[in-house]
Amino acid sequence: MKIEDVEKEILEEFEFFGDDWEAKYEHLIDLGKSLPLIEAQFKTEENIIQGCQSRVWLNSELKDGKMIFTADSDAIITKGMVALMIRVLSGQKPEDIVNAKMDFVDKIGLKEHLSPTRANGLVSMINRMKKEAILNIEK
Amino acid sequence: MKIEDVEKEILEEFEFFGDDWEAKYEHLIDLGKSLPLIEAQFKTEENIIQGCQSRVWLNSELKDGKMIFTADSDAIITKGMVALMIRVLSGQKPEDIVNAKMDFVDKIGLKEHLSPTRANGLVSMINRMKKEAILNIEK
Amino acid sequence: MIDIKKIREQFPILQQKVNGKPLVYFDNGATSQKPEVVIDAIGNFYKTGNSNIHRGVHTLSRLATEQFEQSRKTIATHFHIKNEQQIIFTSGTTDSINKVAQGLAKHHLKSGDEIILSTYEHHSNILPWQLWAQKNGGVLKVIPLLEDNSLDYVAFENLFSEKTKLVAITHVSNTLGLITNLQKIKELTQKYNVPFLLDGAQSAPHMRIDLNQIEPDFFVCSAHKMYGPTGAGILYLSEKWLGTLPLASTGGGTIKTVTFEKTEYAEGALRFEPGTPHIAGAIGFATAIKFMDEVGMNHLYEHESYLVNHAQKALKQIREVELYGANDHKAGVISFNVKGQHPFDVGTLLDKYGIAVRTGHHCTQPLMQCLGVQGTVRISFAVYNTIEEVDFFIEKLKKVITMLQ
Amino acid sequence: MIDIKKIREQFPILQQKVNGKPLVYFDNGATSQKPEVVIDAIGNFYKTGNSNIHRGVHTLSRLATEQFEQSRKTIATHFHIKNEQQIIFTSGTTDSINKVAQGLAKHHLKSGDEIILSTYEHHSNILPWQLWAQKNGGVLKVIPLLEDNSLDYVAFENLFSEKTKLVAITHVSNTLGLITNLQKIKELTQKYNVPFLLDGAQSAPHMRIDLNQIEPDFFVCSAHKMYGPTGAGILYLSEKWLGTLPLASTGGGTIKTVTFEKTEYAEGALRFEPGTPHIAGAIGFATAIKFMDEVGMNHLYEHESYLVNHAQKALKQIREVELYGANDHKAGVISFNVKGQHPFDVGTLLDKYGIAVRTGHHCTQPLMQCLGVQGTVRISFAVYNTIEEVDFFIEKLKKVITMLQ
Ligand SMILES: Cc1ncc(COP(=O)(O)O)c(C=O)c1O
Ligand SMILES: Cc1ncc(COP(=O)(O)O)c(C=O)c1O
Repeated sequence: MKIEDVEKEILEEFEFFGDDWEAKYEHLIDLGKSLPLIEAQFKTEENIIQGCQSRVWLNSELKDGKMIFTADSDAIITKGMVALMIRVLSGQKPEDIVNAKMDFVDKIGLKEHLSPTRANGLVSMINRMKKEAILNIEK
Repeated sequence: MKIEDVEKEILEEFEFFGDDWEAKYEHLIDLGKSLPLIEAQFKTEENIIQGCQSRVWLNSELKDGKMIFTADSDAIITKGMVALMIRVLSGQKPEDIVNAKMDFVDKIGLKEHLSPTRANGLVSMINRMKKEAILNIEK
Repeated sequence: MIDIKKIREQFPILQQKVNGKPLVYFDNGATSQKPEVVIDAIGNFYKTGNSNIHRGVHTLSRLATEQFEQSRKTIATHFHIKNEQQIIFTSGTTDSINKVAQGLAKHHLKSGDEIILSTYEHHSNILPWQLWAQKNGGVLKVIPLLEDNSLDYVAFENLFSEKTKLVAITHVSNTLGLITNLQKIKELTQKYNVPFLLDGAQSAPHMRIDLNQIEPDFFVCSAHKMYGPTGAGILYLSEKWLGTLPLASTGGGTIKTVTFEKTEYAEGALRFEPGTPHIAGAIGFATAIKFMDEVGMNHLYEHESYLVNHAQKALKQIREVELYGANDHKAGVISFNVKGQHPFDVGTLLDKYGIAVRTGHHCTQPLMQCLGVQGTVRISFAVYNTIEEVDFFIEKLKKVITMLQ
Repeated sequence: MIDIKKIREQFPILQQKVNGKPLVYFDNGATSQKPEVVIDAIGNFYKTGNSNIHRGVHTLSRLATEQFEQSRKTIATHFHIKNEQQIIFTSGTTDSINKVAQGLAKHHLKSGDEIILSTYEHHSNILPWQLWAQKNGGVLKVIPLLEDNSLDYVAFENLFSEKTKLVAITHVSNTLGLITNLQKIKELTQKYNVPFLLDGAQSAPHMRIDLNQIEPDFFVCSAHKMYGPTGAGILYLSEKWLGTLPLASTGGGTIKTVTFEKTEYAEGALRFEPGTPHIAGAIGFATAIKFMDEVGMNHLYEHESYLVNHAQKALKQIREVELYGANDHKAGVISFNVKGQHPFDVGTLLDKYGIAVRTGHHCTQPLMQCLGVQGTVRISFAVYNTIEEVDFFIEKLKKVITMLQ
C-alpha cells in the first residue's frame, strides 16, 4: 500500500470515533499493546530516541529497497503513536518516506503529540526515520 | 529662631508663589546663588555627599552648643535646596536637629527632591546632618 | 476561614476551559497562576509609570524608582527582614543560587572543600555546585533518605568535616512536598559553624517564613511560583554576606565610579543588581506578596494541607496507586505512580479531562534514582484549588487506571 | 511614510500628563515605552496561557512551550538568523555580556590576555571584563577617540597583538548616538582572527540588523529598549560558540541526565537557559519585534534620523549649547550641555515642562572623562516621537537657559 492509502485507512478508522476522545485513546492504547515489540538486541542506547519523559527505541533496515522499522516505547500512548507511524512508514521506499507529510496525525486529532515540547520523542522519531531513509537513498 | 519658626517663614515665602512653579524654581535658583559658599578647605573628599549626579559638600561644627553647617553643590537647584536645609538646621541645637521632621519640603511642593532616587544627594545630606548632630549630643 | 470561591474569581485563567473541560490546575509546583491584581500591576506600570530607574531626574523615573524600592521593602517585610537591602532582585531561584555559587567560588570555596546537599535537591541546587566541584576539585556530600523518604538527620551530622564549607538544602522537596527540619539544620550548621543556603522555591509559596528567626546565610525563591510574574526572584543575603559576597556578575548601576583601571562599587543591594532590573517583575512580585499576605500565610497553609490530606487519603484507597513520601506534614505537593504504568500516560489522559498535573523527574533525577523510578505523577496545590477539584481528579484518575489496563 | 499619529495612539503612556503637561518622552535610550500589543501579549499570557514550559505533558504547558519557542523563532528571523537555537534568552544585555565573560574566562581567556574595548563602552560592557582582568591578570585595551569623537580606527588596529583574545564593542554609543563602523570591525577581527562581541543595546532599537551578514561571535541586546518588557534580552551565539562556550550558570531544564557525580547537558539554546525562563518576557519581546517589523526598521531609522537632524540643527543655533559628537549619521541619540550649567539642573527644569530627558554619565564614566565633563543632557528618540515635540523641547530649553542664568 502506498503511504497515502495507509493514511486514508487510519483516517477512516479514527473517523469512526468522532469526538469521543476516550474511545480514540482506548484505540491508541490498544494499538500500543499490539505493536510488535522490537527485538531485544535492538533496544540499544544507540537506537534510543530520548524524549524528556517517554523513551522510544527505533530500529531500521533496508530490505528489497524498502525501509523496515521496528520500535518500542516505555509509555503506552507513545507506543500507540509509534505504532501509527510505523504502519504508515514501514515497508515504504526511502524516497516516499522522505516526502511523507504525516499530516494525518493532525487530521485524526492527535496533533498535540507532535508538538516540540520534548515530553515525548515523537518529533525526533519522525526525524530519525526520515534521516535513515535519506541515508538509504544516498546508498 | 526655633526650627518650626524658620520652617514657617519658608512656608510663607513659598506660599506667595502659589502654583507658579517657574517662579518657585527661580526663587530656588536665587537661593542657590546666595548660599554662602563653603570654605575651599572644607571641600574635601571626606565632606562630599555623593548623589548619583549632583554633588554636595557639607561641613559641620559645634559652636556654643549649636551646629553650624556650611555647604555647597555643583548643581544650582540642589544648592537652592541645600540653602533651605541649612537655613532650617544650621544654628540649631543637636537635639532639635535630630528630631526635625523636615516636612516643610513636602509642604512647599518640593518633595520630589527628597526621593530616594540617588540622583541628588539631599536625602543623604539630611541623614549626614542628623548623624553629625547625634555625634555632638553624645559628646 | 477563607472564601475560596472569592479567591478563584480573582484568577482569570481559572475561568477558562481546557479541552472543553473546566481547567483543574494541579501543576502549581511548576508555576502558579496569577491573580488579576498582579496582572494589572504589571500592565499599569507599563501603561502609566514605565521608566528606567535609579539614575533619572525626571518624574517618571523617580516614581518608577520609588515603586521598585517600595517593592523591595514589601518583600523584606513579608520575610520579616528589617533591612530591605538584604533583598537582591534576581531572575529567579536558579539565578539566585548561581550567583551564590559563583560568588563563593571566588574566595570562600577551595579545592578539596565539601558542600552538603540533600537527596531531595532540585537540579538547580545541584548543578551550580557540581560545576564548581568539577572545575575546582570540590566534593558534594549528600544527605540520604530514611525508609519513609524523610531526611536522615543522623547521617547528616556525620557528613560534616573540617572541609565542610556550605550546606545547601531545600526547604521543601518539590517532588515529595516533605518539609525539611529547619531546627535541625540551624542547630547543626551553628554547631559546625557552616553557612547554609535555604532553597525556598517550594516553601515560600505555601507557608509563613521568618528569615529573622531562621537566620540562613542565603535564602532564595521565585516569584512565578508565588502568584507573581516570570523572570523575577530574590536572593536574600545575611548582613555578613551582603558586605562580603564577591560579585559574580557586574555592570551598569552597581557603581560609584568607574575608570578602565578601577571601579568603586556601590553599597547594599545595588552592588548585586547590574543592568536594568526586571522592574515590572519586582512590582508584580510585591503585588503577589501582598495578595498572599491578604489571604494570610497561615490560612493558605491550612487550606492546602486540608487538600493534601484529603487527596492522600483518597489515593491510599486506590489499590493501583503507589504514593511516595506520604506524610501529614506537607507543603502542597503529592507524588505517586500507577503501578505498572508510565507517568506520561497517566498525565496525558488526565489532561484530556482538563486536569493539569506534572509527570516526569521534576528536575530531581537523583531523587528518582533513589526512589527507583523513572518519574512520578505530581499534583501540587495553590490556594485556589478546591476539595471538589480533588474529588473530580480522584474520580478521573480511577477512570484513567481502567483505560490503561 | 509612517503615520506617527497612529503609532502614538498605540502607546497608552503617551496619552498621559506629567506635572500637568503632556508627556514628552525623550529618554528612550534608557528604556522605551511599550505599545498596547506588547502589554496585552503579556497580560493575555497570564490570563489564558500561563504555564511552565518544556517538561509538561498537559495542554497549557504544551501551548506555552510552543509560544515560547515561536518567540525565539520570531526574534531569530528578525535578526536574519536561520538557526533559532543561536538565540539564548537572558534577562538583558548586561546579563548576556556577563554570561559571555564568565564563559570565556573558563578556558578561552588566560592570564596576560588582552581584550579590546572602545572609549564609548557602557559600564555593562566594561565591568564584566574588568572583573575578569583584575582576578586573572588580564589587560583591557581601549580604542581612543578622534577630535570629532568618532573612534580612531587606525589606533584600533595598533591595539591588536598576539594576546588579543576578544574585541567587545558597542554598535552604537548610548551617550553620543554615534554608530560604529562594522565593516572596519569585521575586517580587523577577521584579519587578526579575533572573536568579537557586538553590544546591540542601542542599535537594535533603531536599525535593521543582519547578523548573518555582520557575523559577530556574540551579539546582545535588551527587550526593554526595543518596545518590549523588562527582564528580557538575548544573547546570540555564533554556531561555533553555541557548541563550545563553557557554561557560567546552570540548573534545571538544561540537562539530559543528572547524577550527583555527573551531568549530561542538552544541546542548543536550552543548555544556556537554566531555571524557569522569563516566559512572559520572551513572548512580550517577540511581540515587540513584530511591532517594529510592522513599522519597518528602515522607516523607523529614517524617522528617527529626521528627528535627530532637526534637533541637532536647532541646538546648534543656541549659543549656550555645547553638542558632543554631532554628526549626521546617528541612531536616535543626542548629548549636549548648557555651558556653565549642571546637566542635573537642565534636566530638572525640563521635567517641570513634562519633558523627560536623561542627565548624568549614562553609565559611561570613561567617556565622560574623555569628554572632560561630569555628565551631559541626553535626548534619545523612539518611533513615536514627533517634530512638534522636538520644537517644544527647543522652546523650553531656551526658557530653561534663561532661568538658570
Ligand atoms: C550600549 C549599552 N550597553 C549595555 C546596556 C545595558 O543594558 P541593560 O541595562 O538592559 O542590561 C545599555 C543600557 O543602557 C547600553 O546603552
Ligand atoms: C526546590 C526548587 N528549587 C529550585 C527551583 C528552580 O526554580 P526556577 O525554575 O524558578 O529558577 C525549583 C523549581 O522548580 C524548585 O522546585
